[in-house]
Amino acid sequence: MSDTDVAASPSGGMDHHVSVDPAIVTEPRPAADGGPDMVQLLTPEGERVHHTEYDAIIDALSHDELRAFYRDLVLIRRVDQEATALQRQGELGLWASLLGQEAAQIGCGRAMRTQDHAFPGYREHGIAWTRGLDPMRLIAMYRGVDKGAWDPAEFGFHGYTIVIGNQSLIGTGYAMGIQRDGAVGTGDDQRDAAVIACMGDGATAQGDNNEAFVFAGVYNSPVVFFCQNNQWAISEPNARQTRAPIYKRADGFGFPGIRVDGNDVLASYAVTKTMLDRARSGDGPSLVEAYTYRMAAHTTSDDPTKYRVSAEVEIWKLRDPIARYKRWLMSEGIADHDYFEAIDREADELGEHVRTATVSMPDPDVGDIFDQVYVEPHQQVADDKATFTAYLESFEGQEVQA
Amino acid sequence: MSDTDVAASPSGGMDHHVSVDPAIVTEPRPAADGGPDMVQLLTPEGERVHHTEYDAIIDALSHDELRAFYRDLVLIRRVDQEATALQRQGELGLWASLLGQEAAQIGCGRAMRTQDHAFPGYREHGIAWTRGLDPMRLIAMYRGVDKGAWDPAEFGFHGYTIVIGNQSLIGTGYAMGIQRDGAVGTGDDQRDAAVIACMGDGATAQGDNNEAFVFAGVYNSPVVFFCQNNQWAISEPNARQTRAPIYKRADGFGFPGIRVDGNDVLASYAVTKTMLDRARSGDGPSLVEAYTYRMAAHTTSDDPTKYRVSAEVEIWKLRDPIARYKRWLMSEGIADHDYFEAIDREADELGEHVRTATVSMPDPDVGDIFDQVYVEPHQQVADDKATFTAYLESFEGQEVQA
Amino acid sequence: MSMQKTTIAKALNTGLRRAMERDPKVILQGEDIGKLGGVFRITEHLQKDFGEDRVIDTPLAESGILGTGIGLALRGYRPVIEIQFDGFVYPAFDQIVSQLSKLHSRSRGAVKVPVVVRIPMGGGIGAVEHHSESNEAYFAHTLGLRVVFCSNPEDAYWMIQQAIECDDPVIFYEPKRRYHEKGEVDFDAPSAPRDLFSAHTVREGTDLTLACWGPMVKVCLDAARVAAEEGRSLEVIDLRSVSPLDIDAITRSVEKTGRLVVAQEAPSFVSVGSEIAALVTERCFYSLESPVIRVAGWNTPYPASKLEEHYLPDLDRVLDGVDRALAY
Amino acid sequence: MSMQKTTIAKALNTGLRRAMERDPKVILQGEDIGKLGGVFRITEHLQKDFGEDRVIDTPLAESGILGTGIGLALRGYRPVIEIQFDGFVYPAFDQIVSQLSKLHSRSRGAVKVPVVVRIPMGGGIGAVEHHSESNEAYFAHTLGLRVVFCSNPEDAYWMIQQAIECDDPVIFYEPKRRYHEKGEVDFDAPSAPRDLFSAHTVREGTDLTLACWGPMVKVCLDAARVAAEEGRSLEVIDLRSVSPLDIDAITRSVEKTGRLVVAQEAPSFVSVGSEIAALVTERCFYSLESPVIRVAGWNTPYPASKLEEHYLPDLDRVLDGVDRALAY
Ligand SMILES: Cc1ncc(C[n+]2csc(CCOP(=O)(O)OP(=O)(O)O)c2C)c(N)n1
Ligand SMILES: Cc1ncc(C[n+]2csc(CCOP(=O)(O)OP(=O)(O)O)c2C)c(N)n1
Ligand SMILES: [Mg+2]
Ligand SMILES: [Mg+2]
Repeated sequence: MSDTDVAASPSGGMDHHVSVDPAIVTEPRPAADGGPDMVQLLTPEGERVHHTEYDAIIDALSHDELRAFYRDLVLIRRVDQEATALQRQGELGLWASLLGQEAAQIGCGRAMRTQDHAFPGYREHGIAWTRGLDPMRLIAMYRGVDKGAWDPAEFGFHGYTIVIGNQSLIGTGYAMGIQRDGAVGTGDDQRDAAVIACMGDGATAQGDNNEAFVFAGVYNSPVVFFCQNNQWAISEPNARQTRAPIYKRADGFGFPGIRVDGNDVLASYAVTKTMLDRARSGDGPSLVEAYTYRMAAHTTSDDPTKYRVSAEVEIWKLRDPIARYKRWLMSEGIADHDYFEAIDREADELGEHVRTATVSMPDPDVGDIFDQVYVEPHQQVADDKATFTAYLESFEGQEVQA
Repeated sequence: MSDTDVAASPSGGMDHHVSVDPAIVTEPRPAADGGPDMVQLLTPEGERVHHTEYDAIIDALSHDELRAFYRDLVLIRRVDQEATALQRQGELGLWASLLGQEAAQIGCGRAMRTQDHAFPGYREHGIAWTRGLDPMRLIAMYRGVDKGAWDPAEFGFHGYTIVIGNQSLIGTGYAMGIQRDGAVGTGDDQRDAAVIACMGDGATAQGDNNEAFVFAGVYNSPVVFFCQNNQWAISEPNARQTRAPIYKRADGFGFPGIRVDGNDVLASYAVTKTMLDRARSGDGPSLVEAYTYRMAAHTTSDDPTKYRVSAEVEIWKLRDPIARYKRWLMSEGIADHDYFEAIDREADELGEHVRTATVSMPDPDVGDIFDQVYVEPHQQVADDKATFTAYLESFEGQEVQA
Repeated sequence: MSMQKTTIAKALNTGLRRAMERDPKVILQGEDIGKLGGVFRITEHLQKDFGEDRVIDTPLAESGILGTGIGLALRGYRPVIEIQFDGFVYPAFDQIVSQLSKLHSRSRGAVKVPVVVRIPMGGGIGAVEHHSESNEAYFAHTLGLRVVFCSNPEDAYWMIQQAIECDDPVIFYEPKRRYHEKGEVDFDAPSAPRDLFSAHTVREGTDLTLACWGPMVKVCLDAARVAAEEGRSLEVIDLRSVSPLDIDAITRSVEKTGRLVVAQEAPSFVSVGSEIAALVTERCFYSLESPVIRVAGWNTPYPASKLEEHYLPDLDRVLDGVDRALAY
Repeated sequence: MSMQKTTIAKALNTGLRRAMERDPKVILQGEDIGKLGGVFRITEHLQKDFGEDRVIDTPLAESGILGTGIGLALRGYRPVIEIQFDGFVYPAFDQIVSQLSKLHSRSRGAVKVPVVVRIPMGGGIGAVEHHSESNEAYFAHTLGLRVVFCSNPEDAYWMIQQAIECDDPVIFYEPKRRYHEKGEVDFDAPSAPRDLFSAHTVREGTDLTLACWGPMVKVCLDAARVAAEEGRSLEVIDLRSVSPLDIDAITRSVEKTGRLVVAQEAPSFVSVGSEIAALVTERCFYSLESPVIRVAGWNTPYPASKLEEHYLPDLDRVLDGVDRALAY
């Protein structure tokens, strides 16, 4: 991801080379956010849209569970806001915001079972949250303390992956392992497992992702490719990455593709759950395109005013994932004012915690450079460590030059 | 390609792990050779199948042109047979036979215009032939005299490409160049140009080919992806390379895919011509899947008895591209016995020429190792050449040691 | 414009512009190089001025960028490709090694592939993983390619134009942590001050030779200045090209000084530094008073950014290398 | 079985079989490794005996093979991947360099990726392009990987098993032109005769050290025999592992002989030979009586097969290198 924007000179937002479809700018139409094929269970106004295939899944959720979705959405957004602010204060090297994509990720993550495994990119803070990973682990990576050093086995959530496309193949291989472990199609809910492999819209162009489709298709592996189409790959719109809608890619690889409203937590949950169930029961891979929007800059280094108009962002604000869900919870009487206030307080506390935990995070040990490069000893690394240690010792007691 | 089969111990063809679909073996059904979507203009029995879209293209061909197709088919098959024999005699290092794929290639190649460019793999001897490339240039490569050193600009036929997938992207880039030259959609038949990018069925799994689909789609470039599905990628059948029929891959990248009977020269010609016209006129890329069969081993190093049954080969013999075309030419009175005999004589002469030209081909100069590594001088290559020259001179007059 | 103080970033931008003005066949390809002007703004305004056909925002697929770039070159274009960061060139490795580097010799000279691959390289900017690598060893080992580094605005301005004019494929490294360092450039000079593939002695000295390239040139010049205060005269050579390697320039200096320290950001193991050590020892066996000392990134993956100051060879480590060489 | 004369190919096949029998997590992936047994038949009969789940014919996509192999390793498997020929590993380069080599350190030890990548390497078999390369320099420069070569049946049998048991990723090179050379293997020995990463002195001598690996070991042994007839005593070291490099073994020998020739098929420029020359010169500066001489493939792409005899270092070129070293 772009983590440097050194020459960025904010151009004020609106110059002559804007790329947004003028039709969208002048006249916001609800259908324009994904077309007729998009599964939407909750309109931007917070009204439930009924769907024969998915209603039962939503109906099966308890009010506690439905409220918990809300809590997830709000808390992860708060973490994201704090991290963005901390980066601006120089406490983080970089941050990739998930603003606007909370529903896609929380819906997806909550559809997973304990034994499932997610293979994220670098923006999957919401999925990480649902897997029980302390957000401070993500922040540690973006602070430059480590490279994302949690144990994937502990969380069913693998390391953040920066090189676009790599994780889809790795996730597919993991799913091949699940098959070999006999953990597919047994009917045992505690045993059958599946993989979520994440990618962005831009990432669909990368060879690795298409090879992942090939392998998953050929081996009928239990993997759900979860593509968050946030409309942009840094400065490039979808049209620069694919000529056809993303969800249509799957068919030619022999498995189903489906587009879901990524700003609708219920739809994201129901569709992902359906596809995960399918995978676990042995029916193979699928591609879920969560149609959403990157409300923030690509990363804290990016300056989106260079390439997109604020009118586009304004339209998507009307489709905010949290606002619509809150409206629905209220209108259904599932949560009330007190509940929302309690969550806001929890968010404040979490934000406070993130701030203090970040600034008090200890720096890593220089030994980290050399240790764990290999499992077993390696002569050249050992030699370098010895050289470096001796070099450091040579300064002891004396002031560092220059 | 596999050019070594050092441990090959022919197992006699039929062992317990054969992979062919038993249904195909026991009961050959015409439909099994490509399904209802396959465009076929000539049945294996040599009967014309009428097709509203393509009849006009065939009707526009003169008898001379139709006879020339036959000549192409027979002559390139003869070159192929001679090369295979020469390899067995130790005159070539390797040969990749096109046996069975003549119609796919001749149809494709003859659909091209002078200004079009083909980007082949390593088995496109038929296309090379239609571009006027002396088959001895191909043989020189497989003899190890050079690496395929013809000038692509002279023939509109680029170098043989061994690393699977590489040429599709290069061909797509070339097509992007055609666009920038303003040689698309002008309506000028001498100017508008397109690219043929070749791939095998196995090659469709490779990331590069899928990226080529992405780029060609996004830029609407004038390239026809010509996939010869000869059912096998060395020992692996289609099912190991893709879960869906190959021609269906295109749709998800935003352009049309079509399956054609690759053993039917008329169909291959008509479909490729349609797609090339489309590309030249600015309507963008397409994927043609020529459904055919690799009648020979993968290369002269391969032993197909290890992985496929001869019954399968027998079925495909009944679909021979030359036999059916000959039958049709005869039944239509387009060519007679004398014509066929004359072609056979020409084939004999060509075969004789290939044999003598091969054995009398001069060995390359050692300078070839160093020359033309770079266009401009390079210190380290120059140093090596000087060292080697001095080394060689040190032996002059004395007998070589050991 | 005449003599002007400018940054490496701006010099590159101007150099690209000049090349595009001069030759309509020069086109740019890369991720986000259009409206955004690239994540480092090296191509800023060029799409606006030269159009989308010549400044091409590509899909997110590096093999695709390289492969189509090669195809464009075969059609007569001169593509200049931007790889967004050093660590993202690997998906294109196959096209570079199997095609770009070999097409000219494969065709026995029938085709040329004058593609320039621009790679912002190296560490020191506090980035996340894959954004701080020095991977020149891979490309230097790949014969058929040329590999150069600019280290200052003047070279940046001229070298990018020379690379574009070169008929061979060139891997063009830009030291990203130096993008905003300034220097004088005579934009109106009639021609480049030096050959693209020759080393440049940027400071003369007599006691020891420091060979370096890209971002390490500044570090070595600083080290030489500090050493001078201690009475040591170091000669600093900016290699500029690591393939071809201007071995004669290095040898001449070592014949004079008797000692050589090579400083690079890349890990030392099987690196350009190894090659220089091997070649110089072969050629100056009797004049070397100490073995060639390599000061390099450690033989580990590039660490998390909080540790990069301990990973990158800095002034102190270069001086330590100088001490070690002089101790013989 | 006990002591048996066998080929490298058969020894590898048996070694793979043993590893698969011992550990059900060992699985094989590659193109055509199933019914065909691989184009070199190294995996012959293994799919029949261990099933399609453990001997996996993969789609034709090397990045896919590596990427899924890494995923399988994360799930607890020990994948052994066959790359069909040296020149086809590049599409997988990104997965190898960005993931395979770095996952263990990235996760600070939380994950291990014990993947073995088998690559039939080198020239001499009269093949077409891309089938004769020696690309170990790329992987040796990639810290986080281990890179080993077998050169004889005994090592082939044991080293493949040791590589599979190793918890780090291992690039396992097999000298394809030696697949059918024979040697004695004690299939019943209780354990491997030597550590996977240690060099092996295959001939003792006093006048000069020859360091080599893979296919060059035989050439060097032959050269030492011829030299002996002329009264020159050469010590031959089969390095076996080029990362890590058993530098102590080489240094010990050079301290004794005073001279070193490194022989490799790969081009010399920025290669393992360069590293050995650099390291040995650093460590044996006062005992070296001549610079380290490298006898290597020329610094060009591998030529058309009719020319390969002039490209590959043969006995005469090794002896020429010996002469040059002894002339100092
Ligand atoms: C192989 C590779 N090339 C380039 C990059 C630089 N980069 C980081 S993020 C990004 C855009 C990704 O867009 P998308 O896949 O849509 O994901 P998003 O950032 O929108 O979530 C690019 C080009 C990279 N990380 N990896
Ligand atoms: C990148 C790469 N991997 C592996 C190979 C080895 N190889 C050569 S041909 C081949 C099978 C190709 O099958 P397909 O694409 O169907 O073409 P066909 O040979 O059937 O014409 C393989 C695996 C190669 N040439 N390139
Ligand atoms: Mg995106
Ligand atoms: Mg095939």
